[in-house]
Amino acid sequence: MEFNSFAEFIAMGGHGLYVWLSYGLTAVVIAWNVAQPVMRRRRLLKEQAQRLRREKKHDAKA
Amino acid sequence: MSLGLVGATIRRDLTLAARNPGEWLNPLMFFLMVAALFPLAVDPDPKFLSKIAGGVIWVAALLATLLSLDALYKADVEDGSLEQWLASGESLYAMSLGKALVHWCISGLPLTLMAPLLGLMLSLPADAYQALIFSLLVGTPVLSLLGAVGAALTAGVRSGGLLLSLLILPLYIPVLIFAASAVYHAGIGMDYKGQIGFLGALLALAACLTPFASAAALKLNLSR
Amino acid sequence: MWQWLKRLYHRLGSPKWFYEITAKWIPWLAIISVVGCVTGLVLGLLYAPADYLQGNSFRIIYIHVPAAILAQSAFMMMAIAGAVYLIWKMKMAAWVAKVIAPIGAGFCLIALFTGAIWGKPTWGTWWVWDARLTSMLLLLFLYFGVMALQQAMDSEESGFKAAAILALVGLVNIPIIKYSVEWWNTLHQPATLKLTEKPSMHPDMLIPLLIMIVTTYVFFALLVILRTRNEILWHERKRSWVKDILEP
Amino acid sequence: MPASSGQTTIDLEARQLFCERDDRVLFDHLDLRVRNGDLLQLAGPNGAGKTTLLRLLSGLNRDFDGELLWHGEALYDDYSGYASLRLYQGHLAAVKKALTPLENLSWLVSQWSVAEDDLWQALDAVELGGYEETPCQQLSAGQQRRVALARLCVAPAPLWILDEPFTALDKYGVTWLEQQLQKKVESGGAVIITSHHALENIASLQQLELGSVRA
Repeated sequence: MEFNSFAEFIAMGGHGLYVWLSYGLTAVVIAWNVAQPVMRRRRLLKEQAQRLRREKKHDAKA
Repeated sequence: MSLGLVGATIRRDLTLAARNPGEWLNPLMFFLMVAALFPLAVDPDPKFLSKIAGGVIWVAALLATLLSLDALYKADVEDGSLEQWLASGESLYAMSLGKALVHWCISGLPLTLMAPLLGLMLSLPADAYQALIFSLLVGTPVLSLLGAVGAALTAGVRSGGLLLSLLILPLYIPVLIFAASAVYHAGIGMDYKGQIGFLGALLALAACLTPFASAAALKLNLSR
Repeated sequence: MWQWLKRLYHRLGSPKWFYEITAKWIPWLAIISVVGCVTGLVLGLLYAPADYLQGNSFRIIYIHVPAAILAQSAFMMMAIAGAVYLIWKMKMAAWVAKVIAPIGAGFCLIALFTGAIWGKPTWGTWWVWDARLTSMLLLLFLYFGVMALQQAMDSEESGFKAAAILALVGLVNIPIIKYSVEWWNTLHQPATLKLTEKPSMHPDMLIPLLIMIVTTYVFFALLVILRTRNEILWHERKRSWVKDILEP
Repeated sequence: MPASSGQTTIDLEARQLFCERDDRVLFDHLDLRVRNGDLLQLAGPNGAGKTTLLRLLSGLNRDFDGELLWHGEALYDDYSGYASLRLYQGHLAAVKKALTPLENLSWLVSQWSVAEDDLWQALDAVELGGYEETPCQQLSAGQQRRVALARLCVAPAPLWILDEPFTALDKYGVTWLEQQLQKKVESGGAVIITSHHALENIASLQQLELGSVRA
């Protein structure tokens, strides 16, 4: 283990800002990369299921 | 007299350029104006200018080329000429090469001829003129060839001009780097054969490969 | 062997097969990504020794380098998928190429951000025209170009084709751009302190880096699969097998 | 006028053509054959795929399933050979406004070798005599179209594929074009045409109704 305390780990020998800023920005991009397809999938499934239901109703009437 | 479709198209495009000189003169004016902006905006000191002259002229040449590229295929797509090329069964490879040649004749060649004038305005060192001419002579055909691919890709897009610049500028970087460096090195009395050689290699590569991409891109505009 | 390849090709070309098989892969890929990421970061952030020149700021390497490597190979994969689409008209390939572009651009952005941030303690300034950063910036422009072109076309199909052609032209250009930028860089800035490229790295530093690189590829595969599955759902929405998924 | 078109055998065949655009099936299981003396009119409502079919038959668009044969062999095996025997006129005229009718016509036929005298005669035949060297921007839309149609008189292609050629033509132009079509099929050439214009007075007329297949 390179660091003796948690505070030392956060400080990163004075370079904490740069290290954590990098990791933070990366986490944001990664999170967006994961969330985007998951949300799109949910929306797609919902929309298409709705469309199917609509079409069924339409067919039943006709 | 039959020139074949490729020859006839080159002749037709040159005739068109002669009838509408604005189309190729405006980018040249732009070339001149962009170069005039640098002393005004940065520093008119001749010592400073002579250092950046080569780079400025090349950046201006690159932008002026982009301006004239947008029109390269647009009219042909819109009026049905492109359809007729494909219907003729002649090689689209040769056709793309021919179109790039025409583009160079009305953009790269006049730029090259005008460049010494800009060199004077920007106090280009006397030793650098030869390098400037050579680099433009070898480099601007590469710009036309690569640009023709972008023009073919965006010919059917409504506001294609801006998109074209976005696509093509990153691809122009190697030409810019080597050409500007050739002029700079000639200015400080160093050898610049290596850079010109690299530009020549780029030209050979572009002349062989880009017509394939242009031809494929042109076919895209027809499948609508 | 040839028969097997042919069968694989046909299967890959079938959206339904891809959709069903990847459903089984997703949990595994996700687990490997998380485990690899945690291991790599714990080793890299806690156990790797500090760099003798750069101190602890070098720990940015564990995201910067994997992101940069991935951004470049993603472009290559995108161009290859595009070529497969152009040559064999395999729709799956077009969808894969389409979904790679934003992911690759995302990793490119990560590499640029982290490179700039890393530059501050190392060079004392946020941005230096370092050869690697510069060619990464140009790669980002290429990604933007491909995405913009794809969206600008009237029909989705010609968008795919145009983007594939541009990606191939870009692929040929990437080594030329890299070479010219490196040459230009050595000309203008001899002997600057480079961000990466150590003559020899201590194994304690190197192993977490290798773990992170492999993990990034796995994670990339996961992202591509997730997005491709959405493309499949959208494009095949009118087929019966998708309808069965929608209302079991 | 080249009357030689009678000597060339025309045999264009489509088998089981299937084409879809934007998830909509335009046609399916479509068979057709065009031989010397045929006049095939494609009919159907807007958006039925007439232009698409014409482009497939011309070899401009290769995005379809099925077979397209010229003399029994795949059309693309010798596309340039086919292209030199087939004249395609889309609804775009490919006429440049800054050029004269003579220059435009000379470009339009540049894939064949045509003597300049013939070009003058052709322009005369479409009533553009005296306008040969006036820039096309000074001509009307109908006159510009006639520049493109003038090549029907000079191009040595036995097979014509024409997309809405009657558009923008005046009464005289319509009669002239009808005559040309008639002459073409009588001399052993063949024509495939999309048009809403009635062509009943040409004996060998066949009609193909598109738009009956829907997804």
